[in-house]
Amino acid sequence: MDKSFTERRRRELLVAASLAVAAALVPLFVKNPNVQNIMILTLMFGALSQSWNILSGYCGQISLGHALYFGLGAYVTTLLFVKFGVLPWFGMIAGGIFCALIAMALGYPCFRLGGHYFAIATIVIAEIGLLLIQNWEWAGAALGIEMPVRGDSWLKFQFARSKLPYFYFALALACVAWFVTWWLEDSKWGYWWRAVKDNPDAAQSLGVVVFDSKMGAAAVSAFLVAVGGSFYAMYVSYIDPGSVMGFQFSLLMALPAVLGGIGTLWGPLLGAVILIPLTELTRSYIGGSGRGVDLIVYGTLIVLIALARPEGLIGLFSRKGATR
Amino acid sequence: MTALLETRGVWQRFGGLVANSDVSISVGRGEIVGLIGPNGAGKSTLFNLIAGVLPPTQGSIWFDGEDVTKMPAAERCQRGVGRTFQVVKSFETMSVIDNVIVGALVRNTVMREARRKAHEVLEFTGLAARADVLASDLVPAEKRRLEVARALATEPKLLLLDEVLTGLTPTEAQTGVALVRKVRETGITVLMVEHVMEIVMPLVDRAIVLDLGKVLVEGKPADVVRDPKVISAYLGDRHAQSA
Amino acid sequence: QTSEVVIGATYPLSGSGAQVGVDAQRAFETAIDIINNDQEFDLPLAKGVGLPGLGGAKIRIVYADTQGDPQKGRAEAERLITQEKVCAILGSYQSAVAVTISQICERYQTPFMSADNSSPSLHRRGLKYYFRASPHDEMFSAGMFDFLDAMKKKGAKANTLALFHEDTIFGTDSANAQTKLANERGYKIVADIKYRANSPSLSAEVQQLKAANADVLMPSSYTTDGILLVKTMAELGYKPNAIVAQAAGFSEKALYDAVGDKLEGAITRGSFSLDLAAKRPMVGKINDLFKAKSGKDLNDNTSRQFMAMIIMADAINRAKSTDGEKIRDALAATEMSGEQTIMPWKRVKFDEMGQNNDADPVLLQYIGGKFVTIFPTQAAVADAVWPMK
Amino acid sequence: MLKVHEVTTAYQGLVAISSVSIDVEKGEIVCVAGANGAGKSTLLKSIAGAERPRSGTVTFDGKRLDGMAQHLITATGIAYVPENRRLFPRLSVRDNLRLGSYLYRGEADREGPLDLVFTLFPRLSERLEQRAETLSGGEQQMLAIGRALMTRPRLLMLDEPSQGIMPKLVDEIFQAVKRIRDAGMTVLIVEQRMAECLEIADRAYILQTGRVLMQGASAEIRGNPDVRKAYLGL
Amino acid sequence: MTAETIIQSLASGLLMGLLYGLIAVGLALIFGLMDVVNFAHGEFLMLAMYVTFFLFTFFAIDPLLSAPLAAAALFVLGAAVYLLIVRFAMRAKANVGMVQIFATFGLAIVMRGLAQLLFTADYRSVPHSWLGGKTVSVAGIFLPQPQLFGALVAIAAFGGLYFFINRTDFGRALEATREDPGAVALVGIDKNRVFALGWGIGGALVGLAGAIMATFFYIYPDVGASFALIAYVTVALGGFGSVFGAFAGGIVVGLVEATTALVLPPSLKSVGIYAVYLLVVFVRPRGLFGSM
Ligand SMILES: Nc1ncnc2c1ncn2[C@@H]1O[C@H](COP(=O)(O)OP(=O)(O)OP(=O)(O)O)[C@@H](O)[C@H]1O
Ligand SMILES: Nc1ncnc2c1ncn2[C@@H]1O[C@H](COP(=O)(O)OP(=O)(O)OP(=O)(O)O)[C@@H](O)[C@H]1O
Ligand SMILES: [Mg+2]
Ligand SMILES: [Mg+2]
Repeated sequence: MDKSFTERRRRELLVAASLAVAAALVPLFVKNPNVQNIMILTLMFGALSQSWNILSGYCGQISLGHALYFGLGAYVTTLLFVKFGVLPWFGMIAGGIFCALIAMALGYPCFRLGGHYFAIATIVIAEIGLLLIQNWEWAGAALGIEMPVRGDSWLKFQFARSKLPYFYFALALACVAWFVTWWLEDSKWGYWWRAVKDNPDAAQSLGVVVFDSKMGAAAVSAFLVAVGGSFYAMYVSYIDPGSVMGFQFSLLMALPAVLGGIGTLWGPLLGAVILIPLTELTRSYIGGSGRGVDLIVYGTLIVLIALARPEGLIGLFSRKGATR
Repeated sequence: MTALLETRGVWQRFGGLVANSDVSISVGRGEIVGLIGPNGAGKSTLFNLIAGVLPPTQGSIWFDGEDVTKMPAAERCQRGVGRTFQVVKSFETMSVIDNVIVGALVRNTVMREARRKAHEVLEFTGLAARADVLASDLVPAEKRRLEVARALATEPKLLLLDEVLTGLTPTEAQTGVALVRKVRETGITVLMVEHVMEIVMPLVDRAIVLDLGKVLVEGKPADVVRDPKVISAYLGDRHAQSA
Repeated sequence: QTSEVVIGATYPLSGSGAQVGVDAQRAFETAIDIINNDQEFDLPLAKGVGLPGLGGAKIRIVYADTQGDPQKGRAEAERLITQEKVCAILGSYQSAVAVTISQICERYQTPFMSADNSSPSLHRRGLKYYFRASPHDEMFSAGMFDFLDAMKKKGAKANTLALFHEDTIFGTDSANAQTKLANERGYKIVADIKYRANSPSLSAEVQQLKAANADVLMPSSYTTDGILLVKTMAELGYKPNAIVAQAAGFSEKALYDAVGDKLEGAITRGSFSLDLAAKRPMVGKINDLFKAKSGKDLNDNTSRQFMAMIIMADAINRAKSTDGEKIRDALAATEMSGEQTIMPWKRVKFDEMGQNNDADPVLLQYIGGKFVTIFPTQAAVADAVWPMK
Repeated sequence: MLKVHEVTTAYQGLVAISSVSIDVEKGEIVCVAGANGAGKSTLLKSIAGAERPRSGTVTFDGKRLDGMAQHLITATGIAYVPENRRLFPRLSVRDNLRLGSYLYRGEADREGPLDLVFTLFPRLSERLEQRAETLSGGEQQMLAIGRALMTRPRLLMLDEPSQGIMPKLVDEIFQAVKRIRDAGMTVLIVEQRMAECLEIADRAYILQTGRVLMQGASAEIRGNPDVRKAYLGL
Repeated sequence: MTAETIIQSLASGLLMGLLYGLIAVGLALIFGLMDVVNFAHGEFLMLAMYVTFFLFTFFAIDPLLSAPLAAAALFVLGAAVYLLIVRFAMRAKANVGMVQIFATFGLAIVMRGLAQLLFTADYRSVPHSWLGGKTVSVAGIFLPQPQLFGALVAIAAFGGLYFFINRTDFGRALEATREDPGAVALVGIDKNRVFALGWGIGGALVGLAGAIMATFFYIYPDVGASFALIAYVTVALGGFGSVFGAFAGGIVVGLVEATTALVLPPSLKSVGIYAVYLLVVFVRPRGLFGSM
């Protein structure tokens, strides 16, 4: 039955696997820590954007407050470790589950809202989260919290100089996010989400439980983003409210998906691969002038990409990909 | 055996406007029933009430021996109410096959099954050749056919068709009529709204005429078209002559 | 022999802290000018060209933009160390960014000197490669309370305090230190107002200050909020008895350009005072050099940035190497007298945590359009006007 | 009055009509018919400027229309009622109609066309404050035609106006079309209900898979046995 | 807490609220009435403040007099941004809103960079304007003149916009274009002209706001960020599609902000605003007066 479809799915999986293997080999040849850092960030943002894409791209609920889950993931992991000695591996799972629950609790009232009302609600909820943590002494308030650094350890996922463990973790995270998307794309949920996005009334008449769909998407999305936040906390080993929960972060999470192709399987990764090196390189190589030239270059490129390919850069590869 | 669908004294008000007033109809299993009436008589509104888009202001709706008045739309679909929208609501960014798969998922939890079912329905409705086209690229007549295909994919007991055979040449309309007959042969009950008498009358077992939100007349198609009330409210003089 | 020694500087060069970062660039350039060229100052390395310890090698500085983000600061520090091969890093204005930069420096055994971060927690983390020549908030606050004690002794009215601080690390640390000192020394805090940095409006906050009507208003704010605070106070008819500010915005020219007329008599703590030029002419000359580049006088931040570069260069020179560990040891052995700086400090000598405890702050009062030093007595050139006009 | 010469229009490379030529003279009612997907709507879109022809020319009163922006074509006096109506769903009936007269908004006389609309479709005058999206299907069709008439067109182009209209009203609409013509307008109409349409039309074209299959006076077309079989279902 | 404190809070809150309204009114047009997202709204405000600042510094034109000039400059900017950027962003087949967000987000970054390049990162302000620093005091309640004047301008701007949208054909055309930009050509409307004009007017209104802000606020390349979020919340709280809503939204935001600071630490005062927004939309999903 429908051979071409099964074949395409298999091909996607194959391409992804080859890309993952190729990516895994890169750091064996590229040893420059700065480049490795850029690769780690690219993978991290690719994974985050892929997760954001599940709720906002597939299910059509545009969230501009995902920094909340990122920040909470980072905070849960760090606090559990610093205050209770819980290993980050468990903290990560705890953060993910916590955020999935929060996402559903927030979804309960918020999913009644449409369009911009929803988007702005997500922004202000994330801002409230930020302000509360910023004023919460026990959690470090504005001072943030530093992960005590005690030498290399897999158990604590801490490595002083080597970036390889972080790289492979980020790669794994990106692969998981991609695979989850791929898997869900051809599942009941995937179809439900896209139906809800395109036309909720019609979806309902076809037996789609719109509310449950949104809740499911929010939970998966928040879980993965929270894991990303945990990773960030371990990688940078210092977090403060502004740098993990700021509004800018929510935008940065959405940006790769939008530029690459929102609601597509490959868009977020493609967007991240182009955008993150661009961000880092413009800042590193022209930001030092202190005259704002890096901002001008970076901003102009965003505008140009958004306008040249409003459906996303994925459109350069296939028409089908752009519209799926 | 009880009727498949029954509305009991259903009212629907929009502010001051009464779109349905005290509508009680029943549709038996295996019937094809035509719901006709002037523009704005409240036919689509009644469909919305049956499908669960809105709760009626008053009255109750019974489906398959159960009071479904308060049941949400998605659940009614699971119970076996399939419907099309007069103003088509395709999933525009999805392909035709994906549109139908959404419907097929109601009864098929395994993806492969759902996909197979969707292909089957596309064959049945003659859309197979357009399976991989984006819904937004369909012309209106095809979109209406897609509405039917999606609803059929949910394997309904009752199919509500809201003007799906409009905009067809007489020849094409005959294909549509044949399709509806085939649908009934598979055991599905049909309640359809249609304004083209040449299509409706030969097709339906029974016709219900709504006017100003009320049931005006109900009966055999041949009788209904001769009813002077129907002629003056709905059919107009030309049909009076031909009837 | 190396002919060039590369030092990194990590600052916000875009975003809301950009102005400080850009001014810092001018301060470092001034310092490098003095080091790399033969100049007649009684500063280490001024005379002669370059670093004699390294065969006259000249210093080159590489700037990196942190955008005020800890993660970016960290990445930039690592890039500077591994790619630009800097042998030391100076930074970084925001304390949060200093946290991550100093971590990276620790990992790469590269000395990091906080030029202008004042959070006391920074040097207490057991880092080997962390140094700070200038005072931290507790020292600054202690200086402010010493001054208040002295005023009280003279019979001035200074019993009740109103704290007004932003919700960042800087504001929180400053307020914590002030609260502690006030309790220890018997002052009453009648208002402790924590506000959100860069708020669009401060009316509600000012109203509470006005209602509290403390003897001394103690703001810890950056320039933006400082301007808005003073304007809002004027609009709501609140004239405090005295202002004793935790520098930051209150040592910036921009603030006085905007609202100087409303600040006659305001007092701020500082680590720098142009009055020193009278005693130490070099200070005036260096200020002229800086002014030629930036169009501004040296202030609290730029003077500390300038000194950070001098101290770091001096250590590298003594280490006779660009090896991180050797520089660190040289820094740890630093012993520079106050006269060899442009600051009112007693001397530069780091404790085992890398903090210089002999960097005494001063208190300055804004009078007749400029700052005059009013405390401590040995540095003062005038008596404090109290209450302010 | 309207001359369509050898027009070819394609969607993403797929040719929908190729080398179609038709003429409409002032004061005529011209009917275009054909099976689903024959290209009838595409023809109207190409004239109205909603799609840009790949080749060929469209002239209206000697003025070239092809390549002109759609709103300017409307301003030359062509009103187009598309298949999907394109009302402004959340605006009231009144506002939808008023927008029809946007082109001559400075002028005092905006009532003339409105009277015509209300005479043709009295139902609309009862629904003035209702949002267009809540109108029944038939009411929406009336509003779409009404809005087009408000632009005071010289040529009115209707794409399947009888779709979703009750039988009694279908006749009324066709009668209205006749009256619209009698009020001095020219009408180009695409219809599936050829029988009714040919009754009022002066001439007709039949399209098949993007080409003109047949053209002629209404009576002539109606008499053609192939047409009777394929399109009139007789 | 004395009665005076409360009254002063309410008065300050009301004035500040009207000022938020003035900042939001341009956004209410672009975002609320045209349903086009402009993420560079804060940067428009920043630019207007710089225009006012430079006119004051170099030509000694008081902000009150230069307000029309700032409005004109921003009119041109608004129209240009539509014609050069947003128009193309709207061509996206799906997710138009997101594409607009990021095109204008990119624009915002460019504008900040340009401001830093051209005007430097220094903090500026207009020190001695006619109204700056002046205040009216009634029975111990202080009402700053810049805010008072801003409140008047806000009321006038809202009145003007209300009339413009609800009583003119252009207003109706604007609504129709938002509903279905593809369909307005059917009645002879050029959607690009309507939108460009709408953006221009939206820009001009921000220009007015910027001129007044310049009399009492500091100016630097990132200043817009402080106001952008409040402006979005104001428009959404009032409800999209309603001019009156944005007006009411501004007042509510101002009052809530001022009163929150009476009960919570001032650093949490925006939590009050956000909470009120959430409460309102949970009860009324279209904001206070929204139609869309
Ligand atoms: N949401 C609503 N708000 C207000 N009035 C409504 C709403 N929905 C429908 N109506 C009105 O209710 C009446 C019945 O509408 P309905 O769509 O049911 O008619 P219909 O019988 O399907 O007509 P048609 O054959 O033209 O489709 C109409 O007058 C319509 O304007
Ligand atoms: N937007 C579109 N994108 C792609 N193809 C299209 C589009 N619109 C129409 N087509 C194709 O162009 C051809 C002609 O379509 P058109 O709508 O002109 O036919 P029609 O004669 O009006 O049919 P109908 O009777 O269904 O209205 C069809 O094959 C159709 O598939
Ligand atoms: Mg209907
Ligand atoms: Mg057609």
